[in-house]
Amino acid sequence: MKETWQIVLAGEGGQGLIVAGIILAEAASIFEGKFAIQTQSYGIATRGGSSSAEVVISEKEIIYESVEEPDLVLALTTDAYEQYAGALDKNAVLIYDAGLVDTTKIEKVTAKTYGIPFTDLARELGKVTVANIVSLGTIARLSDAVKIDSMEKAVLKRFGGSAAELNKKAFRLGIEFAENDSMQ
Amino acid sequence: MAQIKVDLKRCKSCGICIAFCPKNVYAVNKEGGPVIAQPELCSKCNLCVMRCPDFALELEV
Amino acid sequence: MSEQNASWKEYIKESMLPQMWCSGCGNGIVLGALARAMAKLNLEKNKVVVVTGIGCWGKADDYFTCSALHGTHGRALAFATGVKAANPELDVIVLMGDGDGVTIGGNHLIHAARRNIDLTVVLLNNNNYGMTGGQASALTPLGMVTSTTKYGNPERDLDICSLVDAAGANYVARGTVYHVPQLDKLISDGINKKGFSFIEALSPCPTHFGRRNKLGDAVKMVKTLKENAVNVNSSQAQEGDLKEGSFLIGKLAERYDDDFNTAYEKIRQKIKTK
Amino acid sequence: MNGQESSKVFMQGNAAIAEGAVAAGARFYAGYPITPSSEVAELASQKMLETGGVYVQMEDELGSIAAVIGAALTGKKAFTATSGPGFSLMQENLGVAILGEVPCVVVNVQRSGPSTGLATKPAQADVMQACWGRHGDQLVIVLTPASVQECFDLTVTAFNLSEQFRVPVILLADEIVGHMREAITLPRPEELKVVNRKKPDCAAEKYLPFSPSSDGVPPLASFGSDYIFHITSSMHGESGYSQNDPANAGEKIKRLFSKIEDRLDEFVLYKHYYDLQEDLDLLIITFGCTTRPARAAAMRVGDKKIGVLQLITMWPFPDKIVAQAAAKTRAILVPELNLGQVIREVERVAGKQTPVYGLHKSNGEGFKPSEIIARIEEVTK
Repeated sequence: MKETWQIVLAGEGGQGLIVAGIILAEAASIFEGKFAIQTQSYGIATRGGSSSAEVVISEKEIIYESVEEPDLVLALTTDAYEQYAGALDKNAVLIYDAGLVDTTKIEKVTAKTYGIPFTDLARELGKVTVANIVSLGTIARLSDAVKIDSMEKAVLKRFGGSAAELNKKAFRLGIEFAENDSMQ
Repeated sequence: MAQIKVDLKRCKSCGICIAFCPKNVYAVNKEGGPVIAQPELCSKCNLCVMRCPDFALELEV
Repeated sequence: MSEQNASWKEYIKESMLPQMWCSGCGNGIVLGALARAMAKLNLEKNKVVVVTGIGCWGKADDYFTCSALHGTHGRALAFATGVKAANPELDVIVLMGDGDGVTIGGNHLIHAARRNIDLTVVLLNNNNYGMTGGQASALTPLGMVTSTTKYGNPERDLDICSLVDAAGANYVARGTVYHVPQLDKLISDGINKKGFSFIEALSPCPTHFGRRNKLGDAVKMVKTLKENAVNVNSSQAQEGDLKEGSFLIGKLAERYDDDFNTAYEKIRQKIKTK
Repeated sequence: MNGQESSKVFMQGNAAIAEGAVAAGARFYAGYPITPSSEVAELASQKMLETGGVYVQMEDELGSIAAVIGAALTGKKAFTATSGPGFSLMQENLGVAILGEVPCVVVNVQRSGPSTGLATKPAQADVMQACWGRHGDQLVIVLTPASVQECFDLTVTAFNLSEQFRVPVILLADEIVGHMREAITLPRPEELKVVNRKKPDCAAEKYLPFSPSSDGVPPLASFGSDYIFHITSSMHGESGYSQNDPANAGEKIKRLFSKIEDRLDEFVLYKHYYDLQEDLDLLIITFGCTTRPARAAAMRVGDKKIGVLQLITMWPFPDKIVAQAAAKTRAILVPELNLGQVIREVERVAGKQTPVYGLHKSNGEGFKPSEIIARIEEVTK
């Protein structure tokens, strides 16, 4: 088990990356008692334009708040994929949206890579905006940064009430696809 | 008869009381301020008191 | 009348008299009108806050016996908004000149009217910046001479009452220092009215505006106000038969919309009952 | 929260500022939203309704600070939050609060400038403006948070100092700290030290709003109470009425300084991430968002004794603390997200015998530990 996880959720404004980052960090800090910090980078527009959330999760106090060498990257746009894919080492995990990302430009990727069509899956669930929650399921399954159980609690804390069922479904779907994908 | 008191320490001799008195109660002193020339004509309308910017007039009834 | 004379003195700090303004300046007349309005309404002195900005009229707070906040140029309404929003029990009376309230502070005026915050503004319009030497303001008419428009003002002035009406004030009125019994009433009605109340008081500045434009002395300037004023209820006003240079006086607009604090409390009640 | 225990919550720096304000007793907010401080306004708009307070969204920042001052004089604890462009607009009326001795809190979540600049990016270039931004001789208190916990804690402190000294207190945060999220501990109400302004106890007609008590701070009544009083932006005497007498003006301005400076030792806040008795190879002096990367850098450089001193009370500048620390190090490094503001103060205090090096960045990005390490290597060669 890694002591510290440095995670980047990258894509564009409107994809819910910052919310996903908050859920991830909250799962770690509130539901597991770890240390976690979430930071973000965003442009001037709420939708469109690059957007990313960074989450550092650790067993011990986090001194520097930002990601220096990512252990896990979620890329929801081609731009985000191209920014990180080539630079990650073989121990890192790269997860991208297989329905949105064009991977052809980056020839050599050494990280453990998983392509899952988060946005298409979300669309099938009836709401494209839950793609971020699908991806959280995948992240929970493919890393030990947080336990699946804590992440689910954090998802439901944020999206309770009428939205709970859909988000739970989205989360579970992300886990399921991660399992299938890792078995391939 | 109305008693009009003029506080000359406050009066700045603008002449408004004199000019707009409907009954010509006032005459002009040498500074341009009011002199109560015909108090018997005063109708106690109080307009001079109200229009005095300097709180220099008082009407005692 | 005599009873009133006795009680307006409660609101004027006589130890500060004579007041500081020039001979024939109308400020003192409006000051008296306001004090009589306060007396008529029997306002509790410790519940009144007079808020002023900068300018000749901005010094008016010195002469009242109630609490006062003398702020910065153009911002009196913003200070007053904080006072009233934080303590709705207070009667907050805002005194601004045309330079202060309309020119530098015009944006606050629009938004205070739109917000309909329960303040009473007595805006003294003497058509120029009196205190600093008679420069042009947003209420200096086109072509008039001031110390910054020596060859005539290239800009038009503003019908400030129409603007405040358009912005949604609950009460808008105009008076003059000649029509002083009416001015008393307009001010006391304004204080009494919940929501944003705005009274424009036309007043001579013989020292600067009058002298530069050869408008005569204070008496002549007050006469001009008398001659050009048309009561809003007169047949002349009803028929819209206004000569150039004349203007309407009286209550120009009235609404019954919720003031800011009432609207805010309604929202608070809504979330409480949820 | 169950009200019994202090609780751990995950929140943003800006949210912690709003929460801190409410915990300190703030019941009035007037503001104009601006990135990257808007979350403070958003949360305040909700919290004020819920706690019996009032939120007014003003037409601009000139009006925001004016409304805050007006509200503060009715006895409410009042605050506003902004960023560089809005902070510039507040300067004139901050002067009213200083001269009129009106307690209030102004939060500036700094962003990259000048002007509209990089509106969503961090900077620390408003330090000089926070300390010196008004015209005229004046003194304010400036506090700088470096973590979400400090955002909460120092907002409470800001209100406390403001109430104690009848002075506006500026919480000078930055985009990094304001937007960062982490878990913090919210104290139970009874654990929290809350200071309220001193009120007059004399007869109403005897009250002079600017007559100082022995601590140099005059008691402050509220509009609407039995006390009737004047507050003016003009120079004034103890009665609150304007006064032109030079002797009075000189005394008043001096008191505005001395009421705070005389007690600086009691409230100067800082953190040291080293043993103060130790002799250092290098002391890194940080504030706000430079603290964390500097600490990370200091930990990673193994072969040198490096200390990190985090300034929290930024103004009045903590001369004594910095001078003491400067005496026990071979050199000082001041990293800051500007081209050199705090370093000038450090140089002034450190004296000629201790070299002071800067590390300055003004491109809208925060420091990475690696950049600070590279500078450490350079200056300790």
